[in-house]
Amino acid sequence: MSEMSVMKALNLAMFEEMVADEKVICIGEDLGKQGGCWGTFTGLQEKFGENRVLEFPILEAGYTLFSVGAALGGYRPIVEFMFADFVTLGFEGIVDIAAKIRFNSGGVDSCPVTFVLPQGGGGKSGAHHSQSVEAWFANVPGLKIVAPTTPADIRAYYRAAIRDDDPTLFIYQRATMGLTGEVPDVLDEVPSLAKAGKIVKTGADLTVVAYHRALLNAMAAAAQVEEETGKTIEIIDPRVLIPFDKEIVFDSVKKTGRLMVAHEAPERGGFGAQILSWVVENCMKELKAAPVRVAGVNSIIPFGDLEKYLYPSVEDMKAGILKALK
Amino acid sequence: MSEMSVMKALNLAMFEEMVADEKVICIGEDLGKQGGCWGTFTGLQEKFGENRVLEFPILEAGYTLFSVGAALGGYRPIVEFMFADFVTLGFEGIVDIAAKIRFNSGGVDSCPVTFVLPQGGGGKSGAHHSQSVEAWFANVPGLKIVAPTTPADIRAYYRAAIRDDDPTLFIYQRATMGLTGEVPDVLDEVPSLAKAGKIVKTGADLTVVAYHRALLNAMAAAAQVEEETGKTIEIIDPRVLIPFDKEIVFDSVKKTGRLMVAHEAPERGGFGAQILSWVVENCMKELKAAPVRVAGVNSIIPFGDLEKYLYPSVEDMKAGILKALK
Amino acid sequence: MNFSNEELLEMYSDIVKSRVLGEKIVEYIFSGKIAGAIHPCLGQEAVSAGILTAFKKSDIITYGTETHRAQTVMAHRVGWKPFIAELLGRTGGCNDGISGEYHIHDLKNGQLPAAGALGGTWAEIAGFAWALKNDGKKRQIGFAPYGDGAISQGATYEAMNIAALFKLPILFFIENNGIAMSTPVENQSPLENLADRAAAFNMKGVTVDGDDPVAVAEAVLNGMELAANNEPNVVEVKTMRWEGHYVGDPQKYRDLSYKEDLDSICPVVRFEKRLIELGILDDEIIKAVRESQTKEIVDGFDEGLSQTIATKEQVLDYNRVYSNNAGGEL
Amino acid sequence: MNFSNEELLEMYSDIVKSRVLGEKIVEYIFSGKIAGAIHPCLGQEAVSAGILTAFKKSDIITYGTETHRAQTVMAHRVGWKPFIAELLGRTGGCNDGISGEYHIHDLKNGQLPAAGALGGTWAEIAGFAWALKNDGKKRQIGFAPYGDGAISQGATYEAMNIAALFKLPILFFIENNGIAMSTPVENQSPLENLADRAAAFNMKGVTVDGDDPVAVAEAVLNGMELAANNEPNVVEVKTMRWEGHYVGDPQKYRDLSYKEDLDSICPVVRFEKRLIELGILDDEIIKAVRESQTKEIVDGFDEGLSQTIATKEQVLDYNRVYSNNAGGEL
Ligand SMILES: Cc1ncc(C[n+]2csc(CCOP(=O)(O)OP(=O)(O)O)c2C)c(N)n1
Ligand SMILES: Cc1ncc(C[n+]2csc(CCOP(=O)(O)OP(=O)(O)O)c2C)c(N)n1
Ligand SMILES: [Mg+2]
Ligand SMILES: [Mg+2]
Repeated sequence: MSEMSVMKALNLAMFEEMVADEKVICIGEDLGKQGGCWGTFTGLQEKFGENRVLEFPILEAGYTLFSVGAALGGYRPIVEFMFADFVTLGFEGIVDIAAKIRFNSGGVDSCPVTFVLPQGGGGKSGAHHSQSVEAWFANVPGLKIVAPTTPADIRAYYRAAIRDDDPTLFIYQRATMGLTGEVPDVLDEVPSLAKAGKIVKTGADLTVVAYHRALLNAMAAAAQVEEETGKTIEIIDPRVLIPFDKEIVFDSVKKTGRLMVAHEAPERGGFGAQILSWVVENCMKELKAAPVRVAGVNSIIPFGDLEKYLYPSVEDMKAGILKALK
Repeated sequence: MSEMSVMKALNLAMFEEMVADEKVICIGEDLGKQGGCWGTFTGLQEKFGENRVLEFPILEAGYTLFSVGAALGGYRPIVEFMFADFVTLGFEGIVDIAAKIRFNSGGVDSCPVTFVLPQGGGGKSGAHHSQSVEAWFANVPGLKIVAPTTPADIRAYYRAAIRDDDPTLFIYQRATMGLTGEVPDVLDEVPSLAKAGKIVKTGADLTVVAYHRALLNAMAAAAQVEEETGKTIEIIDPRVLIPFDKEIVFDSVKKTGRLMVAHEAPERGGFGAQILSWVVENCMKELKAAPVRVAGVNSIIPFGDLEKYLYPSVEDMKAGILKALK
Repeated sequence: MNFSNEELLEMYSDIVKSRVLGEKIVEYIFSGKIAGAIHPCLGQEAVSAGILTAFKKSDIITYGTETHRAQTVMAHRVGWKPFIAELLGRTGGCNDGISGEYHIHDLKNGQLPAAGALGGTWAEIAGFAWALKNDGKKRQIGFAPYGDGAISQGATYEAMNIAALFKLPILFFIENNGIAMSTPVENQSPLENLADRAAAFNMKGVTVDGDDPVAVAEAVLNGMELAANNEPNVVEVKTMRWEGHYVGDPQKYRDLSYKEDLDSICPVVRFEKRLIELGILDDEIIKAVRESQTKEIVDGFDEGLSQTIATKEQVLDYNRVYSNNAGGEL
Repeated sequence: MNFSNEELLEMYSDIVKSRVLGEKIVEYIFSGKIAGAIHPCLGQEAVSAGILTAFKKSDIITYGTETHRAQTVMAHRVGWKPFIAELLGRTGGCNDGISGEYHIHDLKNGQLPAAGALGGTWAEIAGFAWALKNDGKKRQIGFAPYGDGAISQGATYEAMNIAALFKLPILFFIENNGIAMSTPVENQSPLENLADRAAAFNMKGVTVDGDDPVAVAEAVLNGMELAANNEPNVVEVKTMRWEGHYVGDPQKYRDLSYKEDLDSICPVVRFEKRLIELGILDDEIIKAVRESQTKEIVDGFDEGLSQTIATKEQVLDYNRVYSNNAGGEL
């Protein structure tokens, strides 16, 4: 075990997979001497060479499509969008091309590309550098969406995403880049993307499902509420959104009878609605109260410190928990 | 009143708005002599000239962005994507640019562009010509999504979308292009996009919310179930998805105690989850059973007749209604 | 002209085959046996014949897509019967008749996935060409064709930029038939010769007569050779679309007077005359070629039509969508 | 050189102003008074000075965005105080300090919306230029600048294609500082002169020394004149970025030996020498200009910092997002 930041965990995961499989390549902007805009590629080009860490011009549409071609040619590309927001430019390559490769090949050719999307607030850089994008892709069959939070999970699930033979969006929260945590020195087994849900904390009175910064805020809020009310709250980090680990959530809700879902993306049309729907469809009888969503404001993200008004705070989480407990 | 097809209603709406406001312009491929791929632009360039019906090269990204610039220059562009699927290429222009114009201008400049998206199955043209796209945009604040079904509603709400000062996706189902219905000769008032829900049919035992082809199939299925069971089903066509007319749905569910939501887009991550969530959050006490969603299969759309296996049929709707009634 | 008489005769055979295939597609669509809007190649047969000749003559292996009018090249790649069956939506198709001609895909035969949405495949093929080069596969290249309309898409420039920067073995091929759906090429691009775009990427570009299969074959062979030496380049061929955009298109947007004397612009007739002048072809061979090509294609259609259509279970097969159990339910 | 002594002195004043603004931005970022990653213009001051000179000298009205290093031009458009306040996130900013410098937008002053995502604004400005032309507004044009990196995006070619086809009054301006974040221009484009891309659209393109404000001004004036005659065209200026991509960037990816003798490559020093040679400038004026420009900018920062920051209510104002009550809840 060693203490490690999210940034280092991202770097380690790529390093390990590049060692394990020489077909793993990296594609994106400024991946060479700069080691990527976030430093997460530090040392990789030096170690593995320019033919494994490919520095591209600023043409996200082009290199998204390029990555699919390279995948068909036997490679396993990791494609970084510097900010998740810029995936708008890769939308055709991901949604129309990558997601449909396997189907149109009759199940013969897979498309093992990992699209890396550093997303969300915290950088104070406004409307084009702070969005959360998971729901934009959640209605596109053929894709998988991986969204871990802690350094250890990031390391493990990033490796899992790279290894997975299907096109996968690996989404992490940029604001938590400096978050540290214990990470095992060796990962005994790279996990499957199936059944990836994790009970972060057990509890009896409410099930909270949250990821990324919303998970951290929900944990802080839950601690306060437990302290103040004596109720206990079960917190689940799904870690993977598609395929979603429904059973772990259903089991928990069947126990607690209550649900709160939280994420940083805007509430309307967010992935929380899908989680809530699954729970209601399957645990209606056990639900003691209406489930609650806590999410971002349905608005555009302002520049600078003002962004804080858009994202759900610890207080918002607390209010949501109290509402769900009613 | 006259009997009119969806195709003619689309044409009429544009014609009327182009007469009413000389700043309304059309942008897209093959809009000139061909009158658009679907014939919906027939006669418009002849009548209004090449400076109001602009025929573009095949560069969806470019003309999406162009339309925003023209809007800032005082125009009110209608932008057709030949197939809704191709909006992947306009994603940046719509999501990053159009949706954020007003906010970043401090609420000064609007962006009155209507993006027209003929979507869904029926054309048998496979994976890139048959998708339903509303959920891809539902988590993007700043956009409105209009999705009427009948010729009369298409005429009225297309006009409303064009008139609306904000960027609006006008989505219709390509397979229903030939659907006919009574359309008033003169539209006394162009409706607002707010509170657009319509009770297509009243009933006491179940509320069905559906749009596009799913609405037509749900209506057919409801008739069968009513016949067979003696129960009555209330059917609501939201007509506009954002802003969603929640009250009309809540009122209905509070009366019937049951809900089914249906659309043609894949179930997972579809807009139905959002509708279901709103209802559960607000009508939990009144719900007598778990709400049900009936939607497209979470898979890729095959070519030719095989596409039928992907979309919810009348039988699927019937099964859903019976389940919701349990 | 560097082609032997045998090669010229095979080229002739291929141009006739393209013509017959085009005619049969029209026929089978009108009789309701083919679904979807298929784009006929009539008038553009010399392009496919030239490409096929180049592919056969060269030792360079190509991986690529085709334009949606180069069905003859698709069929050559994936096999005639699997191609026709796919076109007909039958289980004998190269993808069980499920993906369709729009999405023809058969990697082992060099057929990279065709896309219904225009604009993306050049960059996709660039990625594949990069893989070929990186694997040290000599004399294997990417073949990236598009029409005069499709190349308006921004990603095609991005693909050329990538190819030039990484010196990829790739041939960009522009089948300029003067029109995109209803839009004349003058309204797509402000260039006399579309191959001139190559200069914006410091690449070579040539434009040749696309109604002359020999000129097409020579240009493609040259382009393939350059590509095999990691010199990406552009070949444009100029031809003419006779039919509508899709079968049944009334073409109201277009002056149709050219239809009055198709023979005078027909690439098949023109090539016939040339080969007759050269003493390689006579009426008897003409008849025989037409008959044998027709038979092969009609037999293919008959065989295709005798096959089953995929079942619901085949269409909704989980393994067709995801590679492993971690996909979520269909 | 078609500039009067007064014009040259004003050009000098503008180059100094750009320098001071760049220095102050660095200073205020390090002292924590400016949020976000702002891109300093140090080394590229002649570009902004040249643009400003052209704008002031011509009777042609421009509507455009700026590159993210041309803060001086943004400030000139929207007004210095509103610009600085926006940069500082204060309510006196041109968008109440809510949109930020990344998204500066002030239509009435010709400032079209700046985008954080690179690639889209050229096509957006083309749409605006079309509106100008269609409205019969003579001598009004779109001004569309981008860096050497941003022009790799496919939509920039699409924009040029649109402009050429519709003969739009638009000047495409490439501020080539040799680098995009950490990527040298050679790894972005395989062209010696990026203006050569214009030929792919049958447009004129010129490349000039971007460290000479006079050359920049002349090229921009010419390009504006062409644009005003509905001849879209490209002007490239070559300059050099001194600082990192953003303030605080350690630039480990780059040979920093040029920093040892900045004076030898400094566009301000070079212009000073030239004007001294011409007898227009002396040490006294140099000092006076520097002082007055510094004062104006520092006063602007002081005034900005004295203003309030937008409230939650202002940020979450429904009317800032939607134009009418049909938007759904925030
Ligand atoms: C992204 C996208 N936009 C539009 C279309 C519709 N479309 C299909 S073919 C075509 C015309 C293509 O013209 P060209 O490239 O010249 O090929 P041709 O049909 O002439 O062979 C169009 C507009 C599409 N398939 N994809
Ligand atoms: C779509 C998109 N991709 C990447 C970025 C990140 N980014 C911001 S500026 C920049 C470099 C731009 O280089 P250039 O155009 O040469 O301008 P310069 O910074 O040199 O002035 C990059 C990669 C972005 N903002 N948008
Ligand atoms: Mg064409
Ligand atoms: Mg640069």
